[in-house]
Amino acid sequence: MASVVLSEAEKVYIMHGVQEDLRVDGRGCEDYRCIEVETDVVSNTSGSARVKLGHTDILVGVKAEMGTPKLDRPNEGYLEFFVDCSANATPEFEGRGGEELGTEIANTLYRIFNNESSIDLKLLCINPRENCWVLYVDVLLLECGGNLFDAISVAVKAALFNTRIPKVRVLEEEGGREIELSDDPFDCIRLNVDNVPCIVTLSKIGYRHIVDATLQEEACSLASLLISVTSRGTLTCMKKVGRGSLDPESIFEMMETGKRVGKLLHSSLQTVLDEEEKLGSARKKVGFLG
Amino acid sequence: MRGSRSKALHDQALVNCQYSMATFSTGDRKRRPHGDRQSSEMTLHLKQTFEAAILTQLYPRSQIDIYVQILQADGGNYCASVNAATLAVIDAGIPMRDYVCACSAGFIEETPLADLNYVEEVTGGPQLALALLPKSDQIALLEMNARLHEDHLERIIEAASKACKDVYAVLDQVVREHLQEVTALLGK
Amino acid sequence: MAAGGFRTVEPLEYYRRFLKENCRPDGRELGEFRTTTVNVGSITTADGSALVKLGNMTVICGIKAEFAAPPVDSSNKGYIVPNVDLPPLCSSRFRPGPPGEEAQAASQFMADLIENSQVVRKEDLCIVDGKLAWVLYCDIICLDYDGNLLDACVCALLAALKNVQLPAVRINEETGLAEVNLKEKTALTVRKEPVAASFVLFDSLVIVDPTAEEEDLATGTVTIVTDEEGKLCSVHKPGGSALMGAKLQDCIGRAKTRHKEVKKLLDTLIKSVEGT
Amino acid sequence: MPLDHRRVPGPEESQAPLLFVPSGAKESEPPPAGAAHRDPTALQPLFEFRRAPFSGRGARGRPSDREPELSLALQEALEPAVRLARYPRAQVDVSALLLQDGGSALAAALCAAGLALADAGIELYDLVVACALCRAPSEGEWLLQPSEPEERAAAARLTVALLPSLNQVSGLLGSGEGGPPDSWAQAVRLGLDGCQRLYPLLRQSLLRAVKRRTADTQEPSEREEAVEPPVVTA
Repeated sequence: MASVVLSEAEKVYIMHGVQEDLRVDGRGCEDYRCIEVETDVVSNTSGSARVKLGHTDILVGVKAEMGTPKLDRPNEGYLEFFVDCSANATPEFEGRGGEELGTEIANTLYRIFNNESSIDLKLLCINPRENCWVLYVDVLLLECGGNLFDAISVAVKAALFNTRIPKVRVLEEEGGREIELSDDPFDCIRLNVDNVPCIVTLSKIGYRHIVDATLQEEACSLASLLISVTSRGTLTCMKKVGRGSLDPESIFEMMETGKRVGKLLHSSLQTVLDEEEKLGSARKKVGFLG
Repeated sequence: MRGSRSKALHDQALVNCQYSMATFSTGDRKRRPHGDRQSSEMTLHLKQTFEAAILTQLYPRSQIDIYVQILQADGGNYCASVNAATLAVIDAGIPMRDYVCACSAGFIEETPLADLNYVEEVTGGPQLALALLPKSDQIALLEMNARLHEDHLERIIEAASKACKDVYAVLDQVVREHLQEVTALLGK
Repeated sequence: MAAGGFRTVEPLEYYRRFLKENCRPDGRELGEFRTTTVNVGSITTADGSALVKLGNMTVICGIKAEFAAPPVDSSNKGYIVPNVDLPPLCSSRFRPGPPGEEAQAASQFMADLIENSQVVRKEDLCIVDGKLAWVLYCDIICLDYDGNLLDACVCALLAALKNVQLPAVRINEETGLAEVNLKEKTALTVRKEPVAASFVLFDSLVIVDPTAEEEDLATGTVTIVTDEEGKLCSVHKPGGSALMGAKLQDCIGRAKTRHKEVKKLLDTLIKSVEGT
Repeated sequence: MPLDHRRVPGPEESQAPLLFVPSGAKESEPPPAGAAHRDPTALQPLFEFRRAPFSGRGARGRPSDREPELSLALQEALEPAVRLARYPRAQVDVSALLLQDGGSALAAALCAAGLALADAGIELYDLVVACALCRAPSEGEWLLQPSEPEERAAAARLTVALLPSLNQVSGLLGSGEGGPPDSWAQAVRLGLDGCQRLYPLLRQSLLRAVKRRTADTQEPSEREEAVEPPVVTA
């Protein structure tokens, strides 16, 4: 992770603040920083979204391409995750520097999506065993401001919500199967993202745990619990991250807070996405010049 | 100065570039953001362009990192990168001989066209990328890769440099406005 | 202990003292192999497996059989793909990451050996000419490195090949796809039995089955592979100090007797496996 | 994947025969546990957990499969236990090799790595004990130490690593449809008490190893080779 070096005194200062449920930027232990979400920011993608969470800046592009289904799952499409840590975030990520963090995040994304309920993969199948839709979800990390996993999962959910896959008809002909793309560009299928989970990272500082830690807070937390929560409150992944260890009681507390905060995050995200959807083409595109 | 000390130059700054394209930036998905031949070539061009423009001798034994990240590509990638990098270097307060403005130009049906988009680039035909120091009218980098009759070249360069000067006007105006805003803020 | 100190300070001199009495630090003579232990079929997720311990040198070979289209130029042949892997686990001299020089050299040696010795004929691996053939992925992993890698690898590969059980395959007419019957398994026909014997050159002496220390001290190595008819499958001498022709003949003689020892070991082993 | 020049190349594409077994004719096979080994010490803390290509039941594991995730899980669970501060200029190099996946591979690797660290004489705050759980599909029960077929059919999987005497969870990795937090909490409790039950077993094996080693150093007799069936010694 892009990390910042703190002196002992600063760490103690942050720790005491957290004990009194008051953080350096005035937030409580369970409050998120302001999240800005905007979809359809990149043109030649099937769906895209940009999320700014404090200083963390994430851009996700989803491209739907035709592929052949995996052998062990012949009648399902699949998702491919790729995380690219741009050198703009920190010089550390130049060349192959960002690869290690990139694979770690990509593996976590694979882990939170490897269950039946999050995305209906059968919808992506065109004809079994031969061709299906492959969704390449590419995450671009533009700036690191702490709490990358939450921002990335929100951006992925927004991008999947924004994804439009062109409708395809399979024509049975004597020569074999022809795949005919519908000519109306707006005639496309949308993905149902209700069960797509979002990651909530709870970092343990002193005896309490906080949500949405900034870089400084991450530097003085030895262990954090990463859980992915769906809008219905079920957990699809749980992972302890960091060099320290956690006592069992605090893990159970963290799971409860994570669920509460996660459901709140989902509802507010869904309202924002629906609002933006209602504006349709009239909305003023902010993009990167905002 | 990061990384190995050996690269450090005793009398001038080392310009270190990285050009990478987002995997979703082009029509069909790129497998690797950087590290392929095209990106390394672009990185080299950027490095050469800015070594010509930045007053590197003012910062011996130091390193200037210029990272270009393409989010959406629609032709003229190199030129857009140069213009963006110029603004970034100015914003960073690094002294430069002159702005570096870049523009691409093509030659279709006997008429020179400035600033080709992706469709025009893909149709083939001669293409020229020009990086210009507008005030002193010096050419920082010129790259032309096609068969072209010699006297057409003059007209295409003319079109490209005129376009560069227009870009220069826009960049200059933006920089001045930004400066006024910032000084106004600081002034209060 | 004084000997310990002497051994680390002057390994060469320490070693020469032993050679004078015609024996070695671990009590073996110059022509004696370390105790060889072979354990077959220990990995049930592989189609054939064998673990070989040559003194402390431990090597495990696992074989996985898969389907593939036969090569275009020889449509009635399958594939055998040997790969030797030296992980940092077996000795701190190997670094993690892609295979190093020694691992690649050993893999290439095994590939050439399979080709020259025809231990398994590729035609036996063909299921349907031009359409479907077996690929035998032979992955040899060294678990504990203590010199003489090639002998252990060849023995492990041979034992594993003898242990391979391939499921019966039938081509379903309508779908044209293969159908596998896991209940009915047939053994692989192993035509030849190559056994390797490695020697190291030390001043003017030729020593058999070197440990890692002896390998580091030696100035050259020779590996001779013979099959059951006593024919030579391969003679491998990668540079190092020169070797007299006569000495090479002794090595070949010793390799043949080594072959008998290992053959007896493998036969009793296969009988005991079939017995259970 | 760039062309791999360092390994002997096989055909570009090959499929495991198991994919072509007509459905319904599935077989079950006994699941002996995986294995991992001691670690040489080197410079920079390096945790590596690799699967042997023949360890999996189905297709042969390509070397570039999702290896880093397993190594990272190993590192996350072991780092809290090792007193790295005691060895400022040294490197602890823990590498585990999975020979056969009989289910609960990560848990087995963590236990083995914990024992290996102790056996290597590296100072630990506590021994690491790990336990795997998986949940039967459609809201089923949580099963402790699942075998490979159970793990494959499971809807959710969880691995818990515990420092038993400090009662601290040093590693936690779970995914799949585990349901609401309290079902995961119940799974974690089940896993923790499984670890507590496993702990005395690991201690005994350590004691036995130390006794054996002290026995060796007193009278350095030739240690006879442990012979298991069907093995013949020449």
